[in-house]
Amino acid sequence: MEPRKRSLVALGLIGVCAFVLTATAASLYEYTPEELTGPEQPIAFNHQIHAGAIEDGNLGIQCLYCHGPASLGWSATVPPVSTCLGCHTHIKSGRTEGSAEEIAKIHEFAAKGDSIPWVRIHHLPDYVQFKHMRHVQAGVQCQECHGDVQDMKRVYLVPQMQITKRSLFTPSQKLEMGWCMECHLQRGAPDDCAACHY
Amino acid sequence: MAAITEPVPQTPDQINDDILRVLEPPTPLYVLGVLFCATLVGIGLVAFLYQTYWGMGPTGLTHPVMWGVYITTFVFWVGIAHAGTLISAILYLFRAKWRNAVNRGAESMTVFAVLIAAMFPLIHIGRVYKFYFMVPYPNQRGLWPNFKSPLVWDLFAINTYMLVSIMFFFVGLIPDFAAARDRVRDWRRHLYRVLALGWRGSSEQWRHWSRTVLHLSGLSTPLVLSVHSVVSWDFATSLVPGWHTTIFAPYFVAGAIFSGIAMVITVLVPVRKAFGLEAYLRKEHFDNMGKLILLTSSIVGYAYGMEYFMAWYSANPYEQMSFWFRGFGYHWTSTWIMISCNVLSPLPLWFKWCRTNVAWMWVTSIFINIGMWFERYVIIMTGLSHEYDPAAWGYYVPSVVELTVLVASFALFLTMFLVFLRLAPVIALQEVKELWYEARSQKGHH
Amino acid sequence: MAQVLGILKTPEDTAAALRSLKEAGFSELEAYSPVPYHGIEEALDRGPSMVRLFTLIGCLTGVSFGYFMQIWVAYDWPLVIGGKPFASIPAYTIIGFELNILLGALFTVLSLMFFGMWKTRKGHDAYQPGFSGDLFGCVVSCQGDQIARAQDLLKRSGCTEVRVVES
Amino acid sequence: MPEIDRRDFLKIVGMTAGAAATVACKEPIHHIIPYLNQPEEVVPGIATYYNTTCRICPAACSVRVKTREGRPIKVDGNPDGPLARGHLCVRGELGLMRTYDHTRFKGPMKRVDNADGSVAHVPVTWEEGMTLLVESLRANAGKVFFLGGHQTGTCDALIDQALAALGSAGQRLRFEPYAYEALRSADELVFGTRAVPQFKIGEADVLVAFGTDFLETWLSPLANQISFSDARRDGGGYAIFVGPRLGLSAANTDQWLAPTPGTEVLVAIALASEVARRKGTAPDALRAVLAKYTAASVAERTGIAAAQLEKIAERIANASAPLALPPGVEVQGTNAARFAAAVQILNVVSGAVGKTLVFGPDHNLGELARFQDLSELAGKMRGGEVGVLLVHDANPALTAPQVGIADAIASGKVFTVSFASAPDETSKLANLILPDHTAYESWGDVEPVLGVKLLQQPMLRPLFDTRATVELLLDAARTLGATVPEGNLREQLRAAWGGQSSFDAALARGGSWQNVGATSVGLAAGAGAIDFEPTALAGNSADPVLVVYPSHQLYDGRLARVQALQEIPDPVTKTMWGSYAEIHPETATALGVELGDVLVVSTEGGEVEITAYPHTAIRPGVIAIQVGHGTVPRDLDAPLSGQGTWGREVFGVNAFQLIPGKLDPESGALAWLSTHATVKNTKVRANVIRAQITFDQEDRGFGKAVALSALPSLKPWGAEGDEGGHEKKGDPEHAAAAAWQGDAEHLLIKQYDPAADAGETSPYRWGMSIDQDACTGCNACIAACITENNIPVVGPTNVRIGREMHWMRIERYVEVTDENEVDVRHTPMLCQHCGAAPCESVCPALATYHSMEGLNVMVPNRCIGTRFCANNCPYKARRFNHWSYNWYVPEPENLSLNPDVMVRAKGVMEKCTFCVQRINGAKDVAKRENRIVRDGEVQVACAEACPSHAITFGNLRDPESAVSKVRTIPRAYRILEHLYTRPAVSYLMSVRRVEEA
Repeated sequence: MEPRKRSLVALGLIGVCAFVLTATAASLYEYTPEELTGPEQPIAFNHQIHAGAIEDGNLGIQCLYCHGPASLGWSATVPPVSTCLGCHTHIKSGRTEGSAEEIAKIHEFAAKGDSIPWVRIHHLPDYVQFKHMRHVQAGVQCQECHGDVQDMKRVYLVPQMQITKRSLFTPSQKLEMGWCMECHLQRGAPDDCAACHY
Repeated sequence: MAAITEPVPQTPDQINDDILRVLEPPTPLYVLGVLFCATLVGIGLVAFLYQTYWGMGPTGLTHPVMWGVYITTFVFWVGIAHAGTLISAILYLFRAKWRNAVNRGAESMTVFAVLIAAMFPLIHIGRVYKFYFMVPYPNQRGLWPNFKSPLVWDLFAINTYMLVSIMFFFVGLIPDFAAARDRVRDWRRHLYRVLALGWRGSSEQWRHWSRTVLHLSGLSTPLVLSVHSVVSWDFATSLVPGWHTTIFAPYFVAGAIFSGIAMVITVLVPVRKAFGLEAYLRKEHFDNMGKLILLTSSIVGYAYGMEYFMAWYSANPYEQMSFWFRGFGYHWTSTWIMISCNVLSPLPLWFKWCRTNVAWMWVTSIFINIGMWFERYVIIMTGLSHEYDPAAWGYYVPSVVELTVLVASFALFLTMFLVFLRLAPVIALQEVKELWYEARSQKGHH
Repeated sequence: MAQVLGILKTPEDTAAALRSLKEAGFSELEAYSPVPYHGIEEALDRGPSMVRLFTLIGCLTGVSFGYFMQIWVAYDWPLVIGGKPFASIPAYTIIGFELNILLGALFTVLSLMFFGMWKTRKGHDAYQPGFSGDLFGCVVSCQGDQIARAQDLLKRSGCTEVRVVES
Repeated sequence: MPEIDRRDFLKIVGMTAGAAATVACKEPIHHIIPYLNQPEEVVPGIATYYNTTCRICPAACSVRVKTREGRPIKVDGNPDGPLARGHLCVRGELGLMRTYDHTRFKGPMKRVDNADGSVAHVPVTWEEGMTLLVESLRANAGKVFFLGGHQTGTCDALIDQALAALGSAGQRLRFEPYAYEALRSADELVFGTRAVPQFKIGEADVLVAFGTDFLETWLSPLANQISFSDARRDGGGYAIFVGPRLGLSAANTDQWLAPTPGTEVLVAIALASEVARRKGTAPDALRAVLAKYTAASVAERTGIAAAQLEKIAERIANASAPLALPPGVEVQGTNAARFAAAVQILNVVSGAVGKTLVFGPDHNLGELARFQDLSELAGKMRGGEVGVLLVHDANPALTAPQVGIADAIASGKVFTVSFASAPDETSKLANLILPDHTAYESWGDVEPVLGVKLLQQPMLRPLFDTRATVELLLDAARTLGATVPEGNLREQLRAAWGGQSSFDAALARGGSWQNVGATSVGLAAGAGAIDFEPTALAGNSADPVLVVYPSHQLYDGRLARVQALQEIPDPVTKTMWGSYAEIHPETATALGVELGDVLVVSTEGGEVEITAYPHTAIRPGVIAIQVGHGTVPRDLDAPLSGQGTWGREVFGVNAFQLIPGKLDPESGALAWLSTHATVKNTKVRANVIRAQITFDQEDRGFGKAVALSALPSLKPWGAEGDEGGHEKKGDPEHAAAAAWQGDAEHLLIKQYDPAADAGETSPYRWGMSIDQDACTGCNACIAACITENNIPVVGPTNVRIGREMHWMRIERYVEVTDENEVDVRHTPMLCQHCGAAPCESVCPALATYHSMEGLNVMVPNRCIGTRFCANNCPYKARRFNHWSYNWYVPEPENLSLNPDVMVRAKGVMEKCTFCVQRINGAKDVAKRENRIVRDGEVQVACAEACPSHAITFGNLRDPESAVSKVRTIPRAYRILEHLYTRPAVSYLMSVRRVEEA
């Protein structure tokens, strides 16, 4: 082979290797919360202020105060507008800038009689039957799946990649089956298909 | 062999000329033929996409007949795929020298047929876009296929067969690609240069090559017998009356060889005529293939008889009902087409005149092809129509979509074969030459 | 190093030429032929091909991997299937067999590629296109005065043409 | 399955546009729509149950409705209720689909007559609609007529009040096609009262039904079925059916007499005579008439041998609690009242009165109109005596075409207002359509039986812009200046039910009920003078007799819009989507008719084109057609696109139009059985849509039976010397003989323990047992399964080639027997959850496997659709999604889907899961309480619905569970067990109550 050809081939090989390495690295990259933000919501609800630690000057409201059905029913649910108004009838403005406008939006929705069209973050396919109450009753903390929502200004799906034992070290993403199964196996939860798929 | 008065090639170079002539620029008729077949393939593709979009609704499949034309056609093409390996591997091991002329054509058919066959299970499944659930690859779900399932056996058998026959085919082609490389002067030279993999015909290369061919033959021989056995176990391991029999593996293998040889004849007769290859595809080849057809036809006919006998003799009411239905029920025509084509139509081949009459052989081979398709159709469809539960009996009528895909599979086969004719020598050059030198040296001795 | 090429018409002549060269003490011999010919191989006497060893390795790898994969998978996520044991060895024979064949064939072809193609990729300066047609070639690699001797021997062996190719 | 997003419904409570997915460049954005104000009792994801009343037929059973997030998704019997006892019939199970019907009226409409003569209905606002109504009422004061359905209780009274306020007091008919006029007149003739008494089927040890469809529509069919199964538990009871057709009720009796059609009355009176002679119980007044009709004297005319009648009479005479059921509509001729009187006389002489026939807690049908009244109404309409016709919950254009109401409306003399909530034949003619809520959307109460008052409460907010008719009439009256009670219907009901607290208590319970004491009745004075001579049938006596009979599933056609009911196979013919001309094969041969031939059947009433369906469950010389079919397509005026092609087709024919309008002079009832019909074969072939192509089980041991006399000697499965009916191992002689007869029973059966087929540590192995003797084949289980498991309707084109999706089917096998013994066996067939399941080992993707709890689990989302499992299932219990059936489910029908069960996509297999969602739900509860699931805590949908208690479900690992116990009784057997599939479902043999020779 001519030297020129040889160097071309070498360059090509280096390029391919670089691409593969970059792709692998990118897929394994762990984001920091600062880099992440979820979709824009109809009301800029700030979980940090409501659920953040009291020591940090936040309100420290328990998750189940608003998402109560998580311990009783299948879905954790977004609270009804009436729950918001429970406090915000009196609290018309908060500490952060623009909070008064956002709180006013709740009242607008309530006055119109409309529900708030929140954008969904955690979405499971239809063929998975996920029951919140079983998990809450088993003592799984909300944060184990949802991440530290109490520190989030705007909720996002916390990226989490897991190397699972069962699948020959193929990583699984959050809310994928391998991700669920890893925890199920560690805790001795059912590994029966019909526990979730029916 | 006195009856054979066909021309005999004079020099090895003439062999090159004769056979590589096929690779010359195509005639308009050839182009038209390829276009016609390709159009049919396109129509079949549209039918398949339509079916993929809507689900299996457009097919005629229903409860309880869940397998129909697609699986029939799958088994048919797997059967066709058997001739090539049989001729190239088994007859190679048995040193049946007459095979050399037909083996390239037969091997190419094997490869194309097995490629088409491998498509049919995918066309057939309800969610083709999820076919990878069958494949054992590490995945985040931690799920694996079911290795106890005959369908996974099938997946492995068919793919192994496909890969091994492609390798066998390709290894055999390497010296011929080199010959073509040294002869062809147009753009294809570059193609052949790559495909010949630097083949020079040095004795060192021939040494390894001969050993490789021997080993591939050795590996292919049990493989070819196993593949159709595994396909037959798709049926035999189930408990459907009419499927659940121990005779299925040998019965299917014999049927596969039967249909494979028939397809070789069906395809090579026109090629022989069109390209003037009478000197290479000689009457003794047809004579020998005729004998193979007789043998396998007898085995198949025996199996038919034995199925009915066992149904009667076992006194199993389900089997009895199933076979009664097969012979005289709703789809009786299919059964009788199968019997007349596969058992009756080859009977004249007991006479040498028929075996050495190319036209006769060709017509017989077409009957056999039809008969063997119907054999699989009868087994699948009648077995499923009348199973255990009388309340769940039902009928099956193939739909237009299914028949379109069936026709398209034949068109695809022809397309591939026609393209292959122009790209690679249809008769194995080096093997024919080997024969020539052998014949020459024998002449020299006497 | 130069290569002396003799072109012949028949495999018998080629084998004879090679034998005579060998008797004359030439060791770096090579022959080109359009067909494999036993006599040539015998004359060169190179022993059996390494391909056979790789076939064996491939087959053994295939069959053991086949069984291992199936049994491991059965216990990786144990599910009862049709009332059978998790690992049903008889049912696994088929895939074990198929992988045996597949890897055996793959190793065979790969070893052909290695021994037949890669290792012999050089030193074909004397190659003639006719060797894929009806010509046979007999090549002697030698130096100096041996060249003339080889030419002489080849001519005597019935070569229609004898050439020296410098490499 | 990604196509339909069930989970989104969950979160969207009360709103319809949930999955409003805006397609972004990558993934669709899913919205969560929370409640505005969350109702206190609702926890999303947890079902809430309410009691209400099913109002499909006049039987009005108390039901319990399961609601999720404000949508009712499943109806079952109210376990505390007086009639249903926790069970429900096939109609009731699917009654919700009338509410979710997407082709219902979306709001008020008025009729527009186009210039070209065509008629269309255009939407109007409620203001305009009300104005039109009020104007017409004002203009026709005193000439308002209200044509309604069966109605009792508060709503009934309120309608009367509104009519009175409009000056048209009493101008009202409560019309039902099955109105029991003959029975009421017969009671008047025999007992001097028009009451419809209680027939205590459950206490009768010998039951004689005279063409009575007591399991289909007659009086309270659900209660009848429950008590019928009570009477026949463990081989008890004996039933005889007299009538031309072996219908669903007849198929569950033990003996079938098919006298010459029209002479059934003679059988009744001759039986009375023979019983009276044996027991010496003939009242003096009846002595003369009874002496006239003996078994011998009627033998020739009825075609029933005297000896046979005497044998039956003997049986009745010896019975401790015999009961004869008065004729159903299919044998109701021009002598209907006298025929019913003959049956009541049989009850008198056999001693049933006061014992199994009890007056006092009567069926509350008293105000129901006679058919004659409807004819008179039509006359009045033609005569201009009616100005405004208000039609509510009645469809005379379909069910009474003879009287000409449709013509009268069409003549334009009468301003017709329809309150139908969905399009029907009558609303198609109406000038104004003011749609009512459906029963599950509205308040109401009903008193089906004296003393039983049931409340009806809305289960969901009205889906469309509809208004309660009662409120609307009161409003109209108020607008016209009349004084009517103030307040909405709920307030009216609260007042009528005695104030808030008793109203709330009744709501929680479903109503209030107390026992009404029996009253004694005596023989009426004129009873001896009744003439029992049968009347001749019209038409050419060489022609077959026309028998028109009620539909089990579609009732009178009011349920024809419920596609799931159209798709459930008829229990007798196993046909779907349409009606057929049923004839006996002998008659068919005589007429030169084959299966699928299109016949023209005509009488003086009318003419229909109908497909022939020969089968043996019918008397030769008879042609039978079911009513309820041939109704208007679901899309009335405006065809909706994308609903599949069957939305606009008519299935079957309206058999009502074949009935000539002859009346029974005594009772004013329509004479259903009154004529021969001429049959012409057009030789055109049509498709017969049927689920089963043969009723012969080829001795394959699917439906097994044991003679009553052999029952005591029957050994349980696996016992020493087990012979009777079970496998006959080690008997080569029998094996050889059986083999030559094609009998499957000689095949070897290996013993096994089904409870072993589960994980070693699992406390559960779920299993089921089905009592074929109790199973009537009524299809309630299938209907329950459909609603519970989101089973799609696939439509007639797919069903015709066998693609129905039902997870269970009822196989009907008819055994050829001597005499007229009835041996019809109903074998419910579903996934057997085999311990060694053939389906599992063939699946390449592991989409089906055996769970640690012994379930044969199907994971549709793992399925790739090779369909090998369905091929390899000997029970054929697996169903394949050939299309994306649920893509075609339109709003708001998708709201009826059960969110606990996934909606399957195209290309995947599905099958019975043993209601794994319910098992998991019960385990959730048990787990919280740290115990295992108790027996009876989890009930599969089919077992829950079954009115005959034929299905037992439970844990086989628990030796004390009901299912473990029932499996070991001698009648238990397993189907196809010689295949060694180790099924978890066992069957109990049906019992042939015959005297063995």
